[in-house]
Amino acid sequence: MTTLTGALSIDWMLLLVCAWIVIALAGLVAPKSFRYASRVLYPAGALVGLLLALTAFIALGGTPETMVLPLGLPDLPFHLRLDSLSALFLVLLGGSAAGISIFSAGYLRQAEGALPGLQSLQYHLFLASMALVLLADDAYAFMVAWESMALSSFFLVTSDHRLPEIRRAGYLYLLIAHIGAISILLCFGILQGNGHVGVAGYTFANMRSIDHSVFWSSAAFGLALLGFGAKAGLLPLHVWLPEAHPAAPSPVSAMMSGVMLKTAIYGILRVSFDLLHHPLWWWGVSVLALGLVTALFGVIYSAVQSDMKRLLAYSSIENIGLLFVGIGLALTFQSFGMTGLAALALTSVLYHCLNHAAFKSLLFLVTGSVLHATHTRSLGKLGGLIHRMPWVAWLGLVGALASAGLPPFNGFVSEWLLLQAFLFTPGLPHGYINMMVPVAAAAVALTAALAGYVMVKFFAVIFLGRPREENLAHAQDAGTLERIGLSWLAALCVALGLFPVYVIEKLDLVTRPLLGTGIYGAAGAHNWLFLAPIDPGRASYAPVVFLLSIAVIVAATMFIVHRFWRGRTRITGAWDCGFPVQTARMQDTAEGFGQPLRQVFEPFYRMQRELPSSFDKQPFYRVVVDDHFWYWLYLPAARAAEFGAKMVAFLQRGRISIYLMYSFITLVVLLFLIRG
Amino acid sequence: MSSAPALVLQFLELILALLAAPLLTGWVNQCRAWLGNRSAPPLTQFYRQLAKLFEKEVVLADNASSLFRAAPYVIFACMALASMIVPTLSTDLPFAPAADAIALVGIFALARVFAALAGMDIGTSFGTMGARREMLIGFLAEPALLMVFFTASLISHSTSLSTIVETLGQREFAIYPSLAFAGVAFTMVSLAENARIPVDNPTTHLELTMIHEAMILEYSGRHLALIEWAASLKLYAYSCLGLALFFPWGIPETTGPLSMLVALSSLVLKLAIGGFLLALIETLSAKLRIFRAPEFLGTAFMLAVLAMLVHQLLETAT
Amino acid sequence: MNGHLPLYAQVINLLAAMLLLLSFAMLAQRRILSLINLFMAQGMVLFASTVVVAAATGQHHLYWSALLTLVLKVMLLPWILHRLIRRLNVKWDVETLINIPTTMMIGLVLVIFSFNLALPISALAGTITRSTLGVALAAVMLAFLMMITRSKAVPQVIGFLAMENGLFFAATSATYGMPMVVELGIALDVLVGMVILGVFFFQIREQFDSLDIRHLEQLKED
Amino acid sequence: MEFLLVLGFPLAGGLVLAATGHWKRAAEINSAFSLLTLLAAALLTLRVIEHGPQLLFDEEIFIDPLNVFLVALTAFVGFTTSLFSRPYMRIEHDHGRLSSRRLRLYHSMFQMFSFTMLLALTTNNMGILWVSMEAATLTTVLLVSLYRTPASLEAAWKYFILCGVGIAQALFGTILLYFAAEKVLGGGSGALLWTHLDAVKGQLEPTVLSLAFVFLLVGYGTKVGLVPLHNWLPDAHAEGPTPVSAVLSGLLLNVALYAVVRCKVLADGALHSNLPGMLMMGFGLLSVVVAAFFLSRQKDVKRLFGYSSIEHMGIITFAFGMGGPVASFAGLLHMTVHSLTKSAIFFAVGHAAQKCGSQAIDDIRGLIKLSPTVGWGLMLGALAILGMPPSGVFASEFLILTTAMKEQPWATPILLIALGVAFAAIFGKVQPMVFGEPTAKRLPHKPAMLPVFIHLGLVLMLGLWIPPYLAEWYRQAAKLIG
Repeated sequence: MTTLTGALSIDWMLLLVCAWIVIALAGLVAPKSFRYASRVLYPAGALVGLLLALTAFIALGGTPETMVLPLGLPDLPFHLRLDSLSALFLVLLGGSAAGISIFSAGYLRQAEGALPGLQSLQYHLFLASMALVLLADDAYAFMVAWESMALSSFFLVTSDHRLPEIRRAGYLYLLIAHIGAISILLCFGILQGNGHVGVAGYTFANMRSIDHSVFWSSAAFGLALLGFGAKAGLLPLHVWLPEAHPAAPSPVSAMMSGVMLKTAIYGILRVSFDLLHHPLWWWGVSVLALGLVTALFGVIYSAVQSDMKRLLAYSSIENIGLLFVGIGLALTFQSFGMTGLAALALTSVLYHCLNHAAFKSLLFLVTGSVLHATHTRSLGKLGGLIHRMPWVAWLGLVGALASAGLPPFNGFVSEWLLLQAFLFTPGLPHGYINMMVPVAAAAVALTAALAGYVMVKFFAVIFLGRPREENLAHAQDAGTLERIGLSWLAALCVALGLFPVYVIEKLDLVTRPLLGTGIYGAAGAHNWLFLAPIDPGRASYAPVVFLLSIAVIVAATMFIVHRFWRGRTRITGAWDCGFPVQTARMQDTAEGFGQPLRQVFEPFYRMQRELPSSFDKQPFYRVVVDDHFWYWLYLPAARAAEFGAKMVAFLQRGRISIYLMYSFITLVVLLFLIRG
Repeated sequence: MSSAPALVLQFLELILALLAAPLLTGWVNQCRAWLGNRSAPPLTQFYRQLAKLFEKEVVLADNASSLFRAAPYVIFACMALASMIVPTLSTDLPFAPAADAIALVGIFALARVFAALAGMDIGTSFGTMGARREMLIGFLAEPALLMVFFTASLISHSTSLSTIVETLGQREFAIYPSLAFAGVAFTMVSLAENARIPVDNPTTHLELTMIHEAMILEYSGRHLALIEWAASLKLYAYSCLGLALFFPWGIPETTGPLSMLVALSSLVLKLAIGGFLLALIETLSAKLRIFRAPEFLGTAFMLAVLAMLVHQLLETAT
Repeated sequence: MNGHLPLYAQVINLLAAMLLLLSFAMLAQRRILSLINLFMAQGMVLFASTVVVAAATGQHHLYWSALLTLVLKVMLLPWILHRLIRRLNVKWDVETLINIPTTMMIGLVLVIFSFNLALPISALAGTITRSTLGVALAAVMLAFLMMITRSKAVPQVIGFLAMENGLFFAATSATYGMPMVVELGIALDVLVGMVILGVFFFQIREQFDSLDIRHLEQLKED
Repeated sequence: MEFLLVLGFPLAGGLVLAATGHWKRAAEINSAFSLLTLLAAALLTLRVIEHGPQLLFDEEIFIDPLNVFLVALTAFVGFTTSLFSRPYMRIEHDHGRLSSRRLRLYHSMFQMFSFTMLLALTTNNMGILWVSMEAATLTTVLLVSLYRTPASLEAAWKYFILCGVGIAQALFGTILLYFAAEKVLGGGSGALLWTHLDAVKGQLEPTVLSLAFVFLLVGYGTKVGLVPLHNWLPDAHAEGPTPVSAVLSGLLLNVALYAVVRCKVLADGALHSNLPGMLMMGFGLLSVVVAAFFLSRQKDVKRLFGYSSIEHMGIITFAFGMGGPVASFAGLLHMTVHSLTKSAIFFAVGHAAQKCGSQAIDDIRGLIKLSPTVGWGLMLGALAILGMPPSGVFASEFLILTTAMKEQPWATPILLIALGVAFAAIFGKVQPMVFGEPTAKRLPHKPAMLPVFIHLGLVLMLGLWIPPYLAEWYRQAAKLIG
């Protein structure tokens, strides 16, 4: 079972997690010292992250290794297990953590929010708990790690708790996370089966061994979907996400959006593919539908945001939606026994997890640097930063293109795989699903295209054009450590984009144990250069060739152009169309750029607009775009709770005779009951 | 990889595309002039234009970033690559596997994004307006195009263009209602994508209506030349694509000089007809208000999806 | 049923009936002084019944508890109560939240309910005094009802003590008395409770200058 | 003889402090007695660990796995509370809210209270159990009314009447129990010994026992604070001095629940139906839901946590009602961690209220600035009581919920909603108290936060590692409860 290297890797893993915990506690040594945190703790954390990623990478595809800790409940000590699935997500965690930690080492500033030592404590506990979530092999360990993750991230989100809206965001976040956690817990309650084994039934090993009835497995799946969906930001449980991400310090937002959301994906995969055996087709279809709605919702809303971090948060919702679409497809395929296609869909999901982790953390870190340079999150006050902060800008461009799903960057590959998976659905033996497929595919395509729109808005409004405010003139580019972090993530984006075959070879190690098959056989057999999931005749994509040919053509054109026409260039002011007064405020604002979408998708938004009349001395325009779900779901729920509270208040009107009457009636009623 | 002659052929196709594209644009303009009872410019007008532009000096706004300078080259490269991938003379292209239909859409998107970014780089209100409108059209046209490809690839069980064209071309003639839908959708998309009436007007510089032109307003000299050339390449690529998808006959997969001649002639013929039809459409229809454009493209999108549905309904049985 | 019962059993049944009657009387009683007297009378009945049971069954510790009853419930508590109302000079009549007839009706229903509740149990009682359990239960219930209906502190407390009486009656006549320890404990608790209540009355009075517990309705969920 | 000490020290303490309670060093004496009690309890625990269950004083005293840890817990929390009350009451005294006569009453009653609880826990005689419960009520009545404010008097009065009546029901239940027992065991004091009853519970008359159980449940349930018998609880918690609130919800509720459980064991044995379980589950669920909804309307912080005690008692009752090894285990664990956490919270709340000079939630703001230790103590305590891991509360709730999902699926949606509402309410009120900008000005005195962090530390430990013998007790007790 445990080969030498195998035995090593989980021990290493545990060691590294403990290292994170130690670093966390080390923060308490000098909680006020900011140099200590930024020069010692965070770099150390980054190093650990790197090692973690390496260890997990080695463990990828090895035989699953288990371990039991002397902690936990009496009959239920913490079980840890390192299999390919968790290894992959650990790679993701370690890789992003390395970049983000090193970035935060440079990012950390004096006198921002909580004490630096305390913040590092919470940050590293956050990392450690995420790692434990991925390693846990019994319900209790999983839940403990899961909730600790929520808790530590909550404290990070509210680290600048003086602002009420940040407190509100944290509150919303923790509340939804808690409700989700309870439903996950109930899901485990079902999965543990009839529990003749007592507490020992909570181990995943036991859960795997049990076959549930259709009803109970569906119930378990539903609860899991609810719980993990709440963490992932699946509709309609997404409202915390656009609140919490802007509230958190940027590295934390990067960590949450890049990695924490993926732990939810990990959870749903773990439950639906590992613990539950026989998915039903309608699970897949419902997940697919939910995912589509989420994706469209996310991208449509992110297009109209004017706060750069909210924009990214909504785009995270979109990506989560796409991930769930993939999961839904995989489930559907598997329920019809088409493991090959299920493998294709699942591969696209895993691939997209990696991609999103890379580019979304990159983008959030970019917003962090911009925030520090300009002290504003509002897109309306930015612009032209490419001249002031070229590093951030160009690295950000990589992230933006990747996030827009453009070749040859990584975002495109997973999108491509997903669409391929769609193209092969007609094989399904179920008419209605086949009818649904085109619509679904169309929605996915639309989402991808809109993502491009969003990313153009994001990048162009922040970095291009002319500065919309004077103070932007003395914005500083990111420091060295920050650059290292950003470059690391950008490099990941490019690498993931350029060598899909290699990545898929690794992903196969994950899909094979889960589904019994993988797509590498077809994908790689053709050629390491060409990615062909089914067979090269049907579909293929070669990013390297792609990039090379573009590069060659660009180079050739440049050469020719400069060779044959002496490239004279005159630098002058921009052409003002005969309109002399051109101020920076005349550029499109973020709102302006989103305006076409606001028109096209009007019914999707809840908008209040204040339009200036033509006689205004100081014309004023304001638009507020709200989330329908807030008014459809959350406020009613709150009102219902309020109503319930008002009702129960009648129990406590202060009159003692009434109280006595209560107990009297209770007594009489009970006596009646037992006589029956 | 494929054989040496195939590589040569690939190169030939590129050269052909580079040369033929301006001609196609010229031809369309000629037809439009004729149809509009104007005296037509010569067929080679576009070459002269390019030459002149290359000669001119570049007038660069003082706050232009390096992205602004790089964009034309990238766009041009994208279009060149696209026209390399689309099977025109032969389906046995060594570069074809590099990018299938989906990737092709990706290429167009990449070009569009760079154009839009460049448009917003200077920070004049025109550039940003153009970029915004371009993206607006793009985000509707792109999925529609994708859906068209999907229909085709559902028929041919493949997304690689060569395979699609082969299957479509080699099969005995049969009526595919789905393809009909897809064809209409494709036409609408390509009108929009190539900045043609009724969505955009390549010849206007009227502030309120222009889209593509507004976006590239700041470009001049060789940059402008590259962009114009890229635009014509795009038109060429789209036309070839449409022909390859919906009138695939005459594209051989063997590479012999004779079959080349056949292919070339048939291509020229088809392009001529296509160009004329395009001119016809442009002349007969009026430019839409900018906010009608989404509806136009939405229709295209719907048609494309409908095409897939029709395929599911009627043709999966066969 | 009384025909072929031994004398003392009949006596006990008689006393039980009296107890029930007294409870009803207390429920109906408006004047606070006579309420106390009724309570004293109840104590007497209790004492008597305990003695009879003790005599009948020769359980000697029952004599002790009878004595305890006499001292506590016939002498001490009434005395304390009398002093209290004199010291606090509460002369007013007892106001009830529900009017008396209704209360009586409810009380009647309660008695019936508790009787047939106790029926199966007393059927299998080892003791000769079968039906007393039902009576005791009824007494407890009636006392409870009285506590609910009274709006002043003192009557409420008397109701509380009456409930204690009912329990005590159940303990003695139905089960020939609890173990001595327990009874002592109970008695002690009652006494201490009384004392504390005495203290309380003064506190409440000096805070609200009235013993009307309707003043004690400030703590609530608004 | 450890046991004598366990009961003797608090009794002696009560008497001594009745004389000396107004001295300057009275608080220290109080703590000293509590410490001695704790040590005695520790010795007793060790003895039980070595020799197993104990029957003492011709079986009047019985110490088994079900109550030994409660004894230890009671002694421990009693001690920490005395530590906390030392500075707290001094400050109250300095603020002139308490005369030294009252302090004397407070100290002596504090000791008497722990005596009565320990007696109730250790006695084997259901009658004595009742007596000591009643005594506990009387002592706490005096403690609750300590301030002699109108509000405190009202609270104490309601407490007295409601619990007195409730306890009376319990007495009737006890009598019925005896009534049923004497036919099997014959009369005499043997018939009320729990061990004897437990031995013959199979032969006890079901009809009588069911009646008895109802009365006992209503009676002791009133002291547990089960809805709808709970009305005294929030008032008493809010108006009494904070140390009293801490022991009330930390210990007294436990003791009452312990009494209920003892009765349930007998009833279960006699009745061959699941009636007691069903009743307890019903009460538990009702309490959880109603308390959860109450929480969201609270304006007074101590009242808030009073209701949260009702909620948790409901959870525990539900767990015992479900029965089975896992659920009962969880219930016992939850009793332990709840009393630790809740008392810790009350300590923190007490300091907070003193710092801000008010118990109103709206007046308490930005504690974390005002006094970081208090702030963090309150925040962590609240999170722990809300079942955030890795606190022990989470461990027990985890077991209870998962078991419920298995045994009583119908109950889980209700629990889900109730827990969600409770979380929203409590956390929504605690967060602004701890975070944000303070309104009050710093007060000079430094809080005694040591007990808080000891408690929270223990709770954390119980979430991650339960000492083997404790676990063993839980298991045996769970087996006993069934």
